[in-house]
Amino acid sequence: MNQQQCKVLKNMEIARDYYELEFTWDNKSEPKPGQFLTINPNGVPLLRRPFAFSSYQSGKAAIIYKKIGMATKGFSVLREGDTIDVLGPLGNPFTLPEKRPLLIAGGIGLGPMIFTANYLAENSYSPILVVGARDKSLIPELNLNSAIKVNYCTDDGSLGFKGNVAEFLGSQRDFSVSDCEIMACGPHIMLKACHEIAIKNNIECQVSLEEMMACAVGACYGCVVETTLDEKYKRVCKDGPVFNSRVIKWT
Amino acid sequence: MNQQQCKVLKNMEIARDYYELEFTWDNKSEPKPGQFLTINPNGVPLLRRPFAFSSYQSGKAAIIYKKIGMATKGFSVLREGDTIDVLGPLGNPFTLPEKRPLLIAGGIGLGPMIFTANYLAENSYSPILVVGARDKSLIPELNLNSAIKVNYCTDDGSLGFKGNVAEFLGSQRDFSVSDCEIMACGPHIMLKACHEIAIKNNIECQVSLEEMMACAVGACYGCVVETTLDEKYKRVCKDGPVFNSRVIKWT
Amino acid sequence: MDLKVKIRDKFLQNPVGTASGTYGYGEEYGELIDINKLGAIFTKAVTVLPREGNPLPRLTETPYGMINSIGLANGGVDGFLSKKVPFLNSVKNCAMIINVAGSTEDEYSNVIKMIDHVDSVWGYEINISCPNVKTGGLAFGTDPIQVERLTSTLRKLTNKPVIMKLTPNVTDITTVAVACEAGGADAISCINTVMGMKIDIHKKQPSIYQKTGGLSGPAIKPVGVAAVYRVTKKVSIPVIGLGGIMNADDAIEYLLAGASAIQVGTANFIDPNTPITVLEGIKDYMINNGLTKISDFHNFIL
Amino acid sequence: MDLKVKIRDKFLQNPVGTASGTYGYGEEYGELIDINKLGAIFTKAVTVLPREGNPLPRLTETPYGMINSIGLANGGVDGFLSKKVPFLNSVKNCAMIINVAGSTEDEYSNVIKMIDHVDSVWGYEINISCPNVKTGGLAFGTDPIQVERLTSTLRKLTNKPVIMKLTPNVTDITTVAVACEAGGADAISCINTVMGMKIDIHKKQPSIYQKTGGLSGPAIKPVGVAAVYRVTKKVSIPVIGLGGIMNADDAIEYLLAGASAIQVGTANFIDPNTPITVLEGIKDYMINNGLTKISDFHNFIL
Ligand SMILES: Cc1cc2nc3c(=O)[nH]c(=O)nc-3n(C[C@H](O)[C@H](O)[C@H](O)COP(=O)(O)OP(=O)(O)OC[C@H]3O[C@@H](n4cnc5c(N)ncnc54)[C@H](O)[C@@H]3O)c2cc1C
Ligand SMILES: Cc1cc2nc3c(=O)[nH]c(=O)nc-3n(C[C@H](O)[C@H](O)[C@H](O)COP(=O)(O)OP(=O)(O)OC[C@H]3O[C@@H](n4cnc5c(N)ncnc54)[C@H](O)[C@@H]3O)c2cc1C
Ligand SMILES: Cc1cc2nc3c(=O)[nH]c(=O)nc-3n(C[C@H](O)[C@H](O)[C@H](O)COP(=O)(O)O)c2cc1C
Ligand SMILES: Cc1cc2nc3c(=O)[nH]c(=O)nc-3n(C[C@H](O)[C@H](O)[C@H](O)COP(=O)(O)O)c2cc1C
Ligand code: FES
Ligand code: FES
Repeated sequence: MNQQQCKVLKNMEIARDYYELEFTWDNKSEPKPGQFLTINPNGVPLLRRPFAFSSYQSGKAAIIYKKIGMATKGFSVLREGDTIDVLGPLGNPFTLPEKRPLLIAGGIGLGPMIFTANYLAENSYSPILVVGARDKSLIPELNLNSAIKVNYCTDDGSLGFKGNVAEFLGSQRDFSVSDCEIMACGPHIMLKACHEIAIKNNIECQVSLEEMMACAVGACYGCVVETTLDEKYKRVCKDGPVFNSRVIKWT
Repeated sequence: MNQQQCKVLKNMEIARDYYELEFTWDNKSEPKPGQFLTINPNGVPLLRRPFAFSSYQSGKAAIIYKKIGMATKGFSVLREGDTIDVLGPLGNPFTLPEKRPLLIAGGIGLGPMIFTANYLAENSYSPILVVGARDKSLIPELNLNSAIKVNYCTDDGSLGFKGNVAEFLGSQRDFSVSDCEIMACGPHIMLKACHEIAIKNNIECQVSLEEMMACAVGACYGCVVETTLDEKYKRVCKDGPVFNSRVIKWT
Repeated sequence: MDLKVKIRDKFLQNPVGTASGTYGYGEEYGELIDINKLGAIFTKAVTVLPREGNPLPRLTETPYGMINSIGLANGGVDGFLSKKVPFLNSVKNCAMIINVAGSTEDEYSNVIKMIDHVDSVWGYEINISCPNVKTGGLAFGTDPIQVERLTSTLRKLTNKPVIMKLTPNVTDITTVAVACEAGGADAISCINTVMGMKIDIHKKQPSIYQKTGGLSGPAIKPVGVAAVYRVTKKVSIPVIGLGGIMNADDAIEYLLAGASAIQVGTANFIDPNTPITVLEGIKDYMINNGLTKISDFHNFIL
Repeated sequence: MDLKVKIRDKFLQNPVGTASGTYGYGEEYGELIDINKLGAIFTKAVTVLPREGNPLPRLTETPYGMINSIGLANGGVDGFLSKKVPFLNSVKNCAMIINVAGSTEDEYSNVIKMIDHVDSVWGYEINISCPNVKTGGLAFGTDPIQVERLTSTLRKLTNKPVIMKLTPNVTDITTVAVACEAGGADAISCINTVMGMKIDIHKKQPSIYQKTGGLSGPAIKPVGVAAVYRVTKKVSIPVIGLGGIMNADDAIEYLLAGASAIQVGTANFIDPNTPITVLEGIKDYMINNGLTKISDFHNFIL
């Protein structure tokens, strides 16, 4: 973890309201799939904003972010050469799976799952990546390792399977969920569905959570999530953001 | 007075840290020399910022502003086609003089005095304009009616008379102060000197004042100045910004 | 959709007002927006005798806020009657609610006695919370016992609505609110400014002459929302929420917190059209969320 | 230039500290800045027994501020002794000041009794102002009589500095400060968070589980500066100013207002380097303005 002033290399709208932001990285520490960073919005609004890494190569890294509120609106007008104040890498990465990785990405969970999928493919896994979205316009063209098997699900059927990722996993497929290990990032309701599928199939499931954060380094205990452990609350920023889904108290 | 969304036509640095901002004007009301407007800095910072008109022609108007703090830094990056939220014209203009107008401009008082000088020249007066600044780099090239007689004063003598405007008026000149009527805008200390010269020469003196403003329309009584009248405090925004210097309690 | 707000036996046509001291009587802003569309104008404070106000500087800016110490500059009751009433008479639909200030109970009483005959005076907002005028150290509005007594005294002087305006600069604002209700107040305005100070580090002096003053603007919105939420749990008279309302979303926060009406203050300085956009935004929200009357806002947060 | 700040019989090496609850014990931030350069770390609150803290959500953002209701999540005295003391022992130069919280006098006393033997504990900051823990309705720190008694009880338990941390949510903060001094406090920290609330208008529910919470950040700076100014006029023990300090200029405002030291809180979240830039900025200002010691800041505003 360190704080650096990164130069923007690229900032491009890759799907409706989804941007890929690429920037210089000093290599003092190497981000791993599932880890995240925070960017200082320079006063508008006040608090730093967390985003998961979507790629890393020596000297540069990237995130995929959705334009949603004040901070991301501000980021969307960044141009090549602008400077951003970045703190990272933060949190714990995904744990390497024992079985075939079944990666589930929903909405803004896309960035970290792309990173994870590529990383696993480069490390001789054969990941399955399931990408869910409301419709086709929200899914960018993905820059993926060819060893990754990609499936799309859209609510309106405009791309791939018609229905959400849970419905997709419940349908006829050319792989068996019970041979896999789930790694997921996306909306809470999707993660909960992933957890339930994992329980039903008796497989492992890692989920990457989101909570409102203040410090993002583990100091303030603001970003906690309720667990099934003795320690009732765990910090998403420091103890997560990746958790074994069985540790989370799902509501 | 009305509120309008004006398009920026030009925003140019015309001297060190001095910018001229030209924008569309809907002509619903015609700004007069000495009147001002406020611009909404859109949250950074909070309060609208007041500036005097430096020119007006049908369909467009301008101000000259100095980059000094948050709001003016924000304005300095405005580009052609951007929109600004403008409220104006506000306050009372200069009163037409009975005698030869002797206009004194210091620092950010330049804009309104250029407007006044041009206006008077177009209306058959023979104004004298004295422009004071620390050094030459702070004085832009002026777009002035040829009927205006211009004198420059700089503290370091890099342009025109070496010394401040009060010293200039006290020196040998080719006009007599006592035949004139002073109209001045600039730093408080300069305005006070103008007032004292007016008293000594027994001539009229109008000064355009500055005070921190909130509403700028006369509603909040935040921008008052102390007077020698029964009404102890007068509002700079509504009762001014132009005052007969004899009405002001100089401190 | 019914936007009306009942206070005592009268109705505001809608819940959007402008806050005392930020809008004069509406004359200046009348050039910019149609004030007859507003629910109410809470006027500048009126005191028995004219007040010239505090020495300058009176204003300064802070992060997302401002500090003022105007010191209740106003023309007194005489000035009000001769210079303001003609304008008041010209306003239709929009309720003209006179903000009353004083430093003794008698001063408050006398203002009401002297202006109550004016028909265009819709009601009174009693400023017991001005941080810039003090008697015996603390502001009037911090002591529930005094507040209850003042409220019941004023209540007896008029048949028009009496609205008590509370200061947030107290240990427990709900005790003061309860005192207002006990004294017979028809409504409560909540909140006045928060005590604040700024220092000019270049001049090494306070930025305003009075050193401390009243903080207003978006910075204090969370303080106002908390106060309205807590007060509405303790009293059953309507509460008028204010403090940092810059747009419709902010106003809706106050309504959801329990307010029956709101006031726009500092935001008028930044965009004089704010009261109108707030009103439109409230209507849109009601339509989109199936709310048909203002009290529907109060069904969500218990 | 002498940056030292004397509290009781000890010295902070410089006036810049980090605020309780925003910096842990400094472990996390130690990766980012050299905490040995700091004057002090005011630690997370320690309570006798472990506390899991409040249900979530615990945080929300407001205009130029944030609201928290962490609820003093901490490992209790045992957790402190076993897990934190080793780290404390590793810190040089920077004073480790333990923030102590409780809901009864005994709870406060017990924390001090149980950890006072630890040499690396420089002193105590007594949190009598946590808006998230209440006894009998109101926060502890609002009643001068209780505060004086608590102060003198704690004062007798240790030879280390005892610093009382005040809440701004009171009618007159100076009365509480005077009570602290009378009780034998060595210094006063001023201010804790301001009570605030935010409502999510899409969900129509409060943004944090506890509904109201503690507002911090730039929005409250004017409240903190006013409190420090007023308190320093009434007590002669050192006052540590905090609330919304984002940069050196803000810190200098507090020093000019009368503070002898300052704490950086919320700003750590936005830029972890803030305490260092604040310290450097204070030094620059002292050089540029010919100040040679911290008390020189107090010569300008009377
Ligand atoms: C560990 C972690 C990793 C993350 N990774 C990513 C990532 O890789 N990519 C990414 O895009 N995001 C990611 N996020 C989320 C991201 O941090 C937020 O989207 C971002 O902070 C939003 O900032 P903002 O100021 O633009 O929006 P804000 O102004 O903070 O608004 C966003 C919030 O307001 C709500 N909101 C706003 N408007 C409305 C409305 N009209 N109706 C209903 N709700 C509304 C949204 O639901 C959301 O909760 C991550 C978060 C965490 C904690
Ligand atoms: C009626 C009227 C007419 C005006 N007309 C013009 C005009 O035509 N052109 C023009 O340029 N301005 C004009 N002004 C002034 C203009 O309004 C201000 O310059 C502007 O509001 C500054 O806004 P800001 O946010 O950029 O600066 P702010 O952040 O508000 O800072 C400006 C203030 O802070 C002080 N300050 C900031 N940094 C320092 C420092 N390092 N040391 C000492 N002091 C410091 C300045 O002295 C100044 O008072 C006018 C003002 C009024 C009231
Ligand atoms: C310049 C100014 C003058 C004010 N004068 C008065 C006043 O005379 N009487 C009063 O009750 N409140 C007065 N207030 C307080 C406001 O009415 C309001 O309570 C406060 O500003 C909070 O609302 P806001 O944040 O929307 O401005 C004044 C506020 C400002 C900014
Ligand atoms: C997340 C968070 C947790 C806090 N926890 C504590 C605490 O445990 N004890 C305490 O005395 N103050 C606590 N505070 C208050 C701060 O120490 C400080 O008084 C307040 O935030 C104002 O300073 P700031 O605006 O610089 O943050 C906390 C503040 C925040 C933001
Ligand atoms: S955000 Fe501070 S502990 Fe996670
Ligand atoms: S700024 Fe409000 S009266 Fe002048």
